[in-house]
Amino acid sequence: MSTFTAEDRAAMAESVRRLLADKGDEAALRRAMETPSGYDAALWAELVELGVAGLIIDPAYDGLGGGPVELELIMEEAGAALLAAPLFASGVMAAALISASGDEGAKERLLPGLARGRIATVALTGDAGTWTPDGVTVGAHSHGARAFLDGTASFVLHGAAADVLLVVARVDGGFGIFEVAKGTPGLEITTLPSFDRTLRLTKLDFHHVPATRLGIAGWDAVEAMLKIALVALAGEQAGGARRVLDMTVQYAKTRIQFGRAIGSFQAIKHMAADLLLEAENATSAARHAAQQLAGGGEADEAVYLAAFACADAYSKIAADAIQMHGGIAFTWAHPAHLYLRRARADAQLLGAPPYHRERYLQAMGA
Amino acid sequence: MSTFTAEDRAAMAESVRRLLADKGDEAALRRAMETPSGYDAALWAELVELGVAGLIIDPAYDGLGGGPVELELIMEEAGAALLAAPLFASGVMAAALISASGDEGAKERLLPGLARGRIATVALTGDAGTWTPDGVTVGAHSHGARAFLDGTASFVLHGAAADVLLVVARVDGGFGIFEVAKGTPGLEITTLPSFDRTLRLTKLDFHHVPATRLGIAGWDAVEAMLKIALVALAGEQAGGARRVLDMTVQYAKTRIQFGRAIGSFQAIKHMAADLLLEAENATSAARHAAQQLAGGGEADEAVYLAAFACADAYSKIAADAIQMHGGIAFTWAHPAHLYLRRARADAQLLGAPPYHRERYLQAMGA
Amino acid sequence: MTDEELRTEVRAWLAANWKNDLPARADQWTVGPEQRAWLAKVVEARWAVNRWPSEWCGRDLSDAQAKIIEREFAAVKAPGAGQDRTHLYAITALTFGTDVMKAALLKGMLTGEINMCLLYSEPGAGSDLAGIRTRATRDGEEFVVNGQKVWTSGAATADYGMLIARTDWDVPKHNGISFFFLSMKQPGVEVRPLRQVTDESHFNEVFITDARVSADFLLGGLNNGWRVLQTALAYERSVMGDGARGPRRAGDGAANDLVALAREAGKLDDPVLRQDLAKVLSYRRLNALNNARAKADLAQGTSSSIMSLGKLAMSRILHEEARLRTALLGAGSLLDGEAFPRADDANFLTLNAYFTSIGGGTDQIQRNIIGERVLSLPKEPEIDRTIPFRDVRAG
Amino acid sequence: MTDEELRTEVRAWLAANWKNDLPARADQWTVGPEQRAWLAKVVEARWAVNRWPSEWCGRDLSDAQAKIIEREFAAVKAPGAGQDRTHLYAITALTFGTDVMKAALLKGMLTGEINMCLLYSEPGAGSDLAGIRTRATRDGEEFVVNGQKVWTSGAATADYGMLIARTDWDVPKHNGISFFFLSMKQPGVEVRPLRQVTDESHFNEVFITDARVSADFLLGGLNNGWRVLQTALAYERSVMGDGARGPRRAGDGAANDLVALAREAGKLDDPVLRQDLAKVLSYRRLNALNNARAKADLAQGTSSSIMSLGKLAMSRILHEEARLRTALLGAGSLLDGEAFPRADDANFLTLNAYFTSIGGGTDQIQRNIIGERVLSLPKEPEIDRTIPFRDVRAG
Repeated sequence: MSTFTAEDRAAMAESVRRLLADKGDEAALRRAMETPSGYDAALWAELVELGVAGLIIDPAYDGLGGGPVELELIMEEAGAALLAAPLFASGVMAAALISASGDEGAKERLLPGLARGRIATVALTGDAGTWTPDGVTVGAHSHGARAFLDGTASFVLHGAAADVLLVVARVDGGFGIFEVAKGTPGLEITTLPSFDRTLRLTKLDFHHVPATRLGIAGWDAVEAMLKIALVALAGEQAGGARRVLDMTVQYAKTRIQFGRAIGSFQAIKHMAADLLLEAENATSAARHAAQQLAGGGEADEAVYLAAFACADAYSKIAADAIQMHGGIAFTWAHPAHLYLRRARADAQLLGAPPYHRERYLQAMGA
Repeated sequence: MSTFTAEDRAAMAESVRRLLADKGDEAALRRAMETPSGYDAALWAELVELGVAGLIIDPAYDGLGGGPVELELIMEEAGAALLAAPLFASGVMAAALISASGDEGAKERLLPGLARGRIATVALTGDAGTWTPDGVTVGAHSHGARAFLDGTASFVLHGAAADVLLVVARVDGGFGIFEVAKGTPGLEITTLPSFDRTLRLTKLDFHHVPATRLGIAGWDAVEAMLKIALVALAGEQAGGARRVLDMTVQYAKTRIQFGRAIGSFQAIKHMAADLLLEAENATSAARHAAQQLAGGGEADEAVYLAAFACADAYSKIAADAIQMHGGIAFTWAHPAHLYLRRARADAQLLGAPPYHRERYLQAMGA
Repeated sequence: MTDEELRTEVRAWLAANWKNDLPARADQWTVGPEQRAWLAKVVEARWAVNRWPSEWCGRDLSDAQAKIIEREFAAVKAPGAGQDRTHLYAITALTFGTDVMKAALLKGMLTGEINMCLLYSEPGAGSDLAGIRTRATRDGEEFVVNGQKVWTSGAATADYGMLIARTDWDVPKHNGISFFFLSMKQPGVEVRPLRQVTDESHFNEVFITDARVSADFLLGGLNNGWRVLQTALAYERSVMGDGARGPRRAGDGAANDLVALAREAGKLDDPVLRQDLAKVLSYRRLNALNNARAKADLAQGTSSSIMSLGKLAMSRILHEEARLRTALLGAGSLLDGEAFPRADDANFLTLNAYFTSIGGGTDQIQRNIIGERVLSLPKEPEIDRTIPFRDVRAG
Repeated sequence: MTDEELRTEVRAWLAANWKNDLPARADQWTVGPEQRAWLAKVVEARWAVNRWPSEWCGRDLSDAQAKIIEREFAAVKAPGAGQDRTHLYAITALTFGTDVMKAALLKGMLTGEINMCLLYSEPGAGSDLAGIRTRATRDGEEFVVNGQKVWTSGAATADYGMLIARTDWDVPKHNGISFFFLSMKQPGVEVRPLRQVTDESHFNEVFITDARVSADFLLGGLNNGWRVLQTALAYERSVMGDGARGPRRAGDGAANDLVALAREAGKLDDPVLRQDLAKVLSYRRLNALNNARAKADLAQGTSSSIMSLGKLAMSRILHEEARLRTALLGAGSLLDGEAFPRADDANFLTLNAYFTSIGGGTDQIQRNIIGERVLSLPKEPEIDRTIPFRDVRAG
């Protein structure tokens, strides 16, 4: 259980907000996204300094011991600033998967490093990009006392930058989680061109790659990781949606056409009102999912609701934001399209809205 | 083939429009819908006089020999005026089904009467209301030289008023069309309460009802009837959509709030613009389907497109029309809800939009 | 008096007087004789309006002490306390009424002897409420009222109506309106039920012809009615929860009900309808989450901006739910009435959803309010705001 | 000359001169030397602008006779005829230009020697084109121009630009604008490519600093530019078809392409996506049917009201098609670039759809136009229409 107080949470969010405003602004983001790694190592170091990389890692392993509620709040800030960094890949997905693995040795071996900013990532789905058991196209088999991986994983975030790869693979009719170090022979890493240029997606080809299995963890651990990752993603979406809406409303107050601020026209004003409802929905859904997951009870319904509600809200708000800006947002130099690209990416990572809607119904027994 | 010229068509549409404006206005409609039969016999007689009841009946059987193009045009007028009459049941569905049956004796026996205003209707679907082979829940079996019907047909238009019932029934693993006269023993007719109070829906229960099969016609004839009926319905929807939009635009020009016509506000103006596009779409789709069907070639794609495009357009326009009127349209006395009720009914009769979308894709090989 | 003494006193009084045997109310507009008798007791014992001055049935208590009393009443399910927070009409009367009027009406309102209604909207003044054309003309110590009001609930049983009427036509529209308590029980007031699109009649038209109202029953002073109205509307918003009705039968369990409907209709495994089902269920859930978050965020009281968002959300919920119900029923939605309750629910909701999307400010007006009050977007130029009302276009 | 004689003459000329061997044009903004040589021949032989007076390269022919010539050119695929219907710039010059200007430029425009561009929009004047702030100040027989234009296609290769600039700041905004042909090949004109959201650069910004234009190159008279512009825009609408681009690769066969994409993606049997597929295909089909019906209804020429509807329809088509392509690809839409052409198509369309929904009048402006011009709904009060432009708010 998280020991954060409301004040702790607010203070941490405020620190991250200030840091990102200071060193993670649009100009910094555009510089970072043009580099091979896709992120600013100095900014990442400062985030690590604030504890963000180990936010959900147990204090026993040098983390802050935060839970879904703290994570969601920080991800709102990251989403608002379109943070390009391995936070989601390493600090969320990898940290959550290792923590859920139940392998004490692996936790001791890996988590303190992650908390200090070492980068790990999770390879889960194949080319189908479904983040479901069906989608896994890496297989593990034993050869004497060792395990070896063969197959393909795709849509792996920051695969090229990661020191440690956590690979979900089929084994003995089920699934296992395997640790593979960077540079292991037989592992081929290809960076994929991404529409959201602030993301770094890679494809991993495994040719008889030696790997270490994490305990006996199987799909349950993956599912646990996916839930906290979905909450984090929902937070990022809620934060991004809010920020791009704020930008748009601000523009509508200052842009004059026909002698009036365009926000005085109902066409713009009414779009803004509808989008505010979407933004509030997203924030409510993300925070509620975090609370439910933190509560330790049955959180599926809340998590899947957040997954599709936040994706839909962010996609709609980012798309309408360009329309409301008009021509200025049709230029590369304007930030609105960066939000649209991120919204569109976030709506596919870990599964698309129709899939989450299906699971939402199933979670409520329908 | 229809021998109507463009002038003939325009003149006929004009006659029907005038008659309906004169004797089928809102007050007349409201009177008619409160009567048991649901229609004004005197108005029906005048429509028959104009030839509308026999519009698509071959001149050899005292009809006007019109085709889908003429029918669609007249149905636009009927839809605009929310005509409550057995035109669709008798003049379209029954006339088309008898014509498609290939049974010369039946045509000679029945069609001249229909052209003169005698009322027939078609019983096709059971309680599921699908208007598909699956939905038929009446079965025919032979007893000596005679056929007998058992089972249920529902959503039958004007079943209580009809002199002749044309019943689609399962027979020998296929389907047949059977003629049953009003009052035949074993036939039980129940009038169903209808949300669109200008409709008369009935349920027919058959208990060993003697019936006459029309030739050897099977589902092909039903399908041919359904296509022309869908075109007629599309015309009704396009006409209704156009009229309720016109009413709404007119109101928006004259209703003053905040010292301005409400149509000067973008909220209303932009809704009207969007709805105009929907209305134009509906008109184009309905007329195109009529032309394709009249052309005698492969019309499925055009017919199914019209079926869902007109249903969706009419439903949206009628629904938004109430919103645009505001409080006045929340009263029983205002006609807007009559259009919404009709739009909602038309969107279910002969199948709902999702079904037609499916068939549209299938028609284009997808 | 300490909190403990107060609690003891009210508990003792309730123990001695409250039998918890009131019959259910016949409808929401009238109060039956048993209720009136009880309320009279509550008012007599000064439990009804504890924050008010003793001069007007109150006890001059602090909010904290008043809440102690309300909690004790609530604990035993006794009605009648806390009317200083909930009785819209009495609050308005207390705040803006003359002493003559308060003496005549206040107690009766609290005891339910006097029933009230609202005479605000007019056929020509819906979205633009300040455009009212009902006129009140001074005639000695009285005003003579002529005009037509609409969308009035409870007019048939009301004794008085809170009326806005125009008293000056030569000033801009907001500046020439006055606020009255008009007696409904006089010859010049004719109430006609208004048949709604749903074929119900919950509202009335009220035709006012040379009706009279004493100048003592003018609230807040001459031509100050717009300000009185704004205050009364704010009370109303803070008092009334979301009154949106779902289907006639579905009650509160809308989620379960929709799933049950889908199952009954054999559509629970239709992938297309499942997507729609998830969307509609999510709209309702998200609105509940928004409301919960807003309540948690706000230390005290309610914010009209949140209410505005909730109302817009509710419009979408109801219209989309109506569409889903229709789609689930398919051709079954063609039917209607008691014999086809599922169809009747879908049909009723299809029409009654407009009660929310039009009534109490259309969705379009709500979007203006959200845009301007919540997002601080600039207002549109208002061409009729500064000119004499006499010169404003009507239609 | 009879129709037959004319037909014989043009056929003979084409037979003698047209080799049908022109290379393809490098891009849409420039005309290569082979094309120019051919166009020069056409102009010389007076086939380019047959309806125009003989004084200006024409033959004073009726529309019917001009069409005979155009049909003959079309029959052998020879370009260059009918420029009196299609050459926006030349038509504008002929209609509004001074004789000096026409003598200097007309022939060169027709032969492709002189390339043109449009200098209309400004960063501060998008939806509100009459709000331009580029100024042209009289200086003897010339005007001195300062300002910034944007969204200019072909500016880098253009010799002249059709420019609107403000020449009077003390009258209402529509009354102080003048229309010029500005030479782009002068020191005060700087063209910078504008990087679009799609990472292409089809447009430019044009910075104008003390550029000069002769008073002879003023069209339609001083301060009459708004009227000239309206005429030029109407020509433009009637000349240009719908220029909306679909995905980079899909070309015209959009329906087949969407179905093929669904099949490739293994989603052609997904019932939810099939519904969306049918909707998107229907939007495109319905728009085509509307256009066909409009053409059949109209005896002659085109109507801008139909164009307005078509543009609004096209916005929906493109945005919805982009969404469908994204949904069909699922996570595959995260990828991009030449190696992932299906993703690249979906991504490009997602962004480029705004070219239609924003460019040439946003959807919001189009809805105003449809509401006002087609449905005759009243205009909004325009607060800046009658005041001196100097006093109009900008931002």
